[in-house]
Amino acid sequence: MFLQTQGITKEFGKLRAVNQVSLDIRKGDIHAIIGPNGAGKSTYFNLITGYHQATSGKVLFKGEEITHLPAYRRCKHGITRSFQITSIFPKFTVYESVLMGLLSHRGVTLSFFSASKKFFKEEVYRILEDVGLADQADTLGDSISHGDKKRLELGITLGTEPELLLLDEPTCGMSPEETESTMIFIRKLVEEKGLTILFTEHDMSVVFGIAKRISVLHQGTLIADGKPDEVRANDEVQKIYLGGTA
Amino acid sequence: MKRIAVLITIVFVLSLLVVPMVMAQAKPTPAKEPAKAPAQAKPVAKPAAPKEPIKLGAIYCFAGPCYMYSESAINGIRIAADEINAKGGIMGRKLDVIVRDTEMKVDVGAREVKDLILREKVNFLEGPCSSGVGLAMQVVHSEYKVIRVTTMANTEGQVVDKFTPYIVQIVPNTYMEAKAATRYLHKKVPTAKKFATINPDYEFGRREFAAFKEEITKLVPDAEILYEAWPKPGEKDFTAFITAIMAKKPDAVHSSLFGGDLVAFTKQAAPYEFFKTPFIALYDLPVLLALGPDAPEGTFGFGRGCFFMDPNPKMLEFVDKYKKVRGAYPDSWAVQAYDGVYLLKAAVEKAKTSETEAVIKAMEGISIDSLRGRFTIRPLDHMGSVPCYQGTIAKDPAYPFKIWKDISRVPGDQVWRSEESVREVWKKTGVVR
Amino acid sequence: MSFDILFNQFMSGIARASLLFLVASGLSLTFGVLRVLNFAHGSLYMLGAFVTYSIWKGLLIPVVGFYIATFLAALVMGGIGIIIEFFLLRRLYARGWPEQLLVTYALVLIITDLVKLGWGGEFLSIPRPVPFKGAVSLFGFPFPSYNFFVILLGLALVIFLWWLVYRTRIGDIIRAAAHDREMVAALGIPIPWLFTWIFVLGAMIAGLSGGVAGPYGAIALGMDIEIIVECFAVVVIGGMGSLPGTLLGSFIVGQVYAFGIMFKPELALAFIFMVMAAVLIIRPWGIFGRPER
Amino acid sequence: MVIQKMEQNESMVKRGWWLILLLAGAIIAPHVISDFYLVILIEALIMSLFALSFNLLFGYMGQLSFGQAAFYGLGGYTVAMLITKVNFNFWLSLLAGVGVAGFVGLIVGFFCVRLRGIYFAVLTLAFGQLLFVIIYKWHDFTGGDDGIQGVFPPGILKIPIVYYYFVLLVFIASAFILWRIVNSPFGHTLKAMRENPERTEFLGIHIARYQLITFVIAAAFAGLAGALWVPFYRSVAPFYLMWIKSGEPVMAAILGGASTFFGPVLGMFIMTFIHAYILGFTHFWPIIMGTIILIIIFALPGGILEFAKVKLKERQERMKSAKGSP
Repeated sequence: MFLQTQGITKEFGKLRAVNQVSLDIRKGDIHAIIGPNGAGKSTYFNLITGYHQATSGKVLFKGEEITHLPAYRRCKHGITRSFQITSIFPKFTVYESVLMGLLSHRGVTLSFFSASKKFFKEEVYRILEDVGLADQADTLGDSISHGDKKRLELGITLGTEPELLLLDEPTCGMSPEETESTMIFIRKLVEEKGLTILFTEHDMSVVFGIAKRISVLHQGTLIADGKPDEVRANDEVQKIYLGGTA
Repeated sequence: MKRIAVLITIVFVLSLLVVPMVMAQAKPTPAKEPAKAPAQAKPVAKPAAPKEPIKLGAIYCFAGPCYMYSESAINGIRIAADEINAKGGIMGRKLDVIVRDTEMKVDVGAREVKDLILREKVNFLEGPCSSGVGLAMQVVHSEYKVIRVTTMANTEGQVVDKFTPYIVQIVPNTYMEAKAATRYLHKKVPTAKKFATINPDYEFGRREFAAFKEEITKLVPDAEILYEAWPKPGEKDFTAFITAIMAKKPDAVHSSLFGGDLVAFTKQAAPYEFFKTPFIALYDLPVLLALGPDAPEGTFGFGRGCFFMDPNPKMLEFVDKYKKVRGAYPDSWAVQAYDGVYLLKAAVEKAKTSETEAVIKAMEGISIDSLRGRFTIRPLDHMGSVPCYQGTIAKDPAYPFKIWKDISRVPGDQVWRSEESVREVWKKTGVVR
Repeated sequence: MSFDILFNQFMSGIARASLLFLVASGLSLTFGVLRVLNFAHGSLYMLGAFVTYSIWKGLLIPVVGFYIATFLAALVMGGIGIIIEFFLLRRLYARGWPEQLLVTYALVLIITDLVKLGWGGEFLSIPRPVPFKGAVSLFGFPFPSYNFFVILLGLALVIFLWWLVYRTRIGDIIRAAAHDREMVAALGIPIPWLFTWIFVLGAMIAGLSGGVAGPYGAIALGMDIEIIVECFAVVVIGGMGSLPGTLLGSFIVGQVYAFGIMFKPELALAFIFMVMAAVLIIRPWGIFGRPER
Repeated sequence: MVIQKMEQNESMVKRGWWLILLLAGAIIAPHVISDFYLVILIEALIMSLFALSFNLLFGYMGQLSFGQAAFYGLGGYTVAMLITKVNFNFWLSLLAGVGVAGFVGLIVGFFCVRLRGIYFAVLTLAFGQLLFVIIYKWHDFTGGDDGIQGVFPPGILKIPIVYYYFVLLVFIASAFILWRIVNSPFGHTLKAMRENPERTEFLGIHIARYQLITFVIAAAFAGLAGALWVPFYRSVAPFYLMWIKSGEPVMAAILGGASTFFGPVLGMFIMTFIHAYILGFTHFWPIIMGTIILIIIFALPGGILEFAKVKLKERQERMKSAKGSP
């Protein structure tokens, strides 16, 4: 089993944000986690990436327990994420930002003397081409468009050559064309690189567009999990989501 | 980015080369006096012999508690220099005074001494105020073979432990001063057995304490020191120390607190009726002036010779001159700095040259009539047999501030360290003489 | 160690704590609300002491002269606070706090010299005002009545600041601004003017405590360097921007110093910084402070 | 791709050029300037090394430390005590100074790196003052308030010009090492942590560990600066560790431009020369220095070099748009 959460729970004081969620995510899947606001999607995400420590329950990655590992150690295992509010390096150039991911993943960040410019030039340019930012390699992070910033963050995470990529609302704030190209790009990542994608999204057309499996959270509990059409037909989901029968 | 970096570098390199060159050649205008000193009478333009002037580097500490003392010392030096120049200078050579500030910091002091020696080419030095800076400075000016007369920093370390031939001390050192003060305290309170002490925690305070301890055990064999308080210099809140001392109920208290620290201590101790216990500290003119009515009568003070401690005719004449120039009474710092200039004059005239080694030989054994009476420079360690003064604080109708009564003047040679014990210390500290 | 000796040392700790609280409360305002590491606060305290001395010497009104002088000095320092905040700090709120810190550092250099130029170097002293000249006997030990005056003044300031911060609309805004500056600005409250008033209030408190320090000890150059680091200790231990925190902080520092002097005099100062470091390590935002948002 | 490469080696030549000019200037300087200003030049070089080590934390790691003088002083004290008390070999005591400063930096850093921003600054201030008070009060071991005198370098190093070349050599070597570190993958990680600690952590970097390593490096180089200073002035005193001394590299970095590598060096040179120059005239140098700082902060935001960089970029944009180049 690729990634498994067993009865994972997270309490903030009395509020139980995530309640006993057990879920299996298969390798190579594009798995969407949806649910109305406050359903615990982000908290669930944070439990897997190590941003929060779980109150109880287990997280297993490739059979290994990573429940209490700090975020940077989980990244070494191949789990990385993008943030809802795009989180990039403002004063770094696009090139330097993607390079950072690679440096960390290839474990050279403790080399003190060789010039960082010499490292992984081809890999960085390949990633930049993948995310379509090759022409802006030398522009500063904070002076590119919002859509480009999203794709830059994607590029940065790809720098760590992850196996599991968690995307927090990847297309939020994107124009329809940008959303379309991001969806194609995600599909390409899975097919070419064998990545597994776990993402949350509000835009249902994106969810049903690319997701192979969908899980629905409501007030912290898992209420549905399966193929897109199974979930669409599930009346529980309809009740909480589409407000009774469509 | 590149072109601007180049521009910056060129400017930077140029400043590296040109600015100092310009500095080196252009004679900096003579150091401006501190803002308060009034304009001096223009010295009479006597056709001085073509010899160049003798330059005296007056290097004091214009920071923290030392600021005021340094100002007085500069005034003393200026009055002496103007008098000497009015009478044709030293052997016809005009006496130039260059003032520098150490900011009471060891490295700035050492650098300013280098500046005076290398750039201004001074023949002699006078100062500084703080003992720590004095010791550090001594290493530097001895290396450059320039004589320094110390009139304020009085740690015994200068003339004993770390003696170099390039030092002359005409302020009673910590050993002499504390010994004389202890004798006065003992004379006033012969029955006292249990003592407490409060000294500023640095070179000066530690040396005064050590000398007090040595002398009191000689005078009172079963004397006992119940509590040693070590406030940091510049301490402003002594309450905790006062209550800690009084808790021990000592018969008498010895202290080498001075200046702003002593003022704060006195005001905080008064309400605790601390001054019912016999107490001796450096109650000199500036402290008595600041305390005014708060100065505790009947308490003992020791000092180095301000006007009321030694009202001889030469001193009273100096008081009028000082009042005319400064509009105030001269304190011991002005008196000793003034004596320092005349000592240098006497030594240069005896040596017939301002060359260092000759002046050192002339200095050894020389005696002069100073504002504080006659004293001689001991050849062994260049220590002057300068008097130490003690007295009891009392009101005096003639002055708006309190001064001393039943003043005792202890000549230096009665209390300074004997030559044998100086040699003993030298064995330990490795001084070869 | 009999009880009354310990009690007396405790009271001397209280005396020191009350003066420290006076100075530190001003710093807690500027440091806590404006998040400005204000090194110049000590210099405003020193300047306040010298200004009080000059006004007191100028007026020479017998009994009440000292109190009027201190009050006027506080106003003068408020004026200086306006000048500093308006012309210097206000331009820097957009920029990082390191630049603000450097401006206050430059002010320390400037004010030290202004005092040297203005008052020369003598250490001055104001005699203790009439009703508080002597001492009051407490459990058989004399306790300087002036220390009571300082303690009373400290309490009065606590009540005033407590009323201002917790019982007035301005207080609510101050507390909100301490917590989340952008939010308050978003609500349309003219943040710049609020900050000016807070800085001015801090400067006035510094002036007042400077004036009060006159009779307590000596007024001399170097007062600023010596008190500012202890004030930082008080504010950090208590919790930045929290009034009860500053009160507790000054109590702790006062007592640590007093009993340090009694038992291990040479380490008394070190104890203060050890406590400061410990609090910062265990609970960075101080005992009563709140973690940054 | 190609254009990018070409631009790079052009800049190598350009940077190389002004470095050589700077080096030439530094080599001939002692024979041109007066003895006194040679002393100031040595001072400026040593303090620039101190400012560079400080800027590793402030400019590159993004954390302001207000206690670096403690390590600077410790380096100095180690050399002073080894030379005067046990007559230890001069070169080894320099290394010992660096070692002691680095080791104490490890202990202090362990606690400081878990804090950020103002808390980091205040904790370093607290530790700095703690070390100052310990050295100040430990009278029998460190000589207390008046410090230690008579710390002489061996043989010809006593001659200022020889000591100058020795300091110049050490400065160039250290600057080169720091430059390499800052441009190495480790330096890249450092800058990433400054830009966005959260993002960097999620790329697999243990923030506290990297900050601790940087803290130790900065402390070690500060110790080296102290170890170079003390033998030159033949003495050391406790106030070398005080917060006022810690403020000097902060001033230099912010004046010169903390976001550039050589900014703090330029800042420190300007401050040292102005301070020495003013002192020749009046002892009211603090008010002049304070005013200069205010002028630079308001007139040249971001420091001299940063301001120059920004101005240059604007001029380049204007030229590009004016020429209407593609």
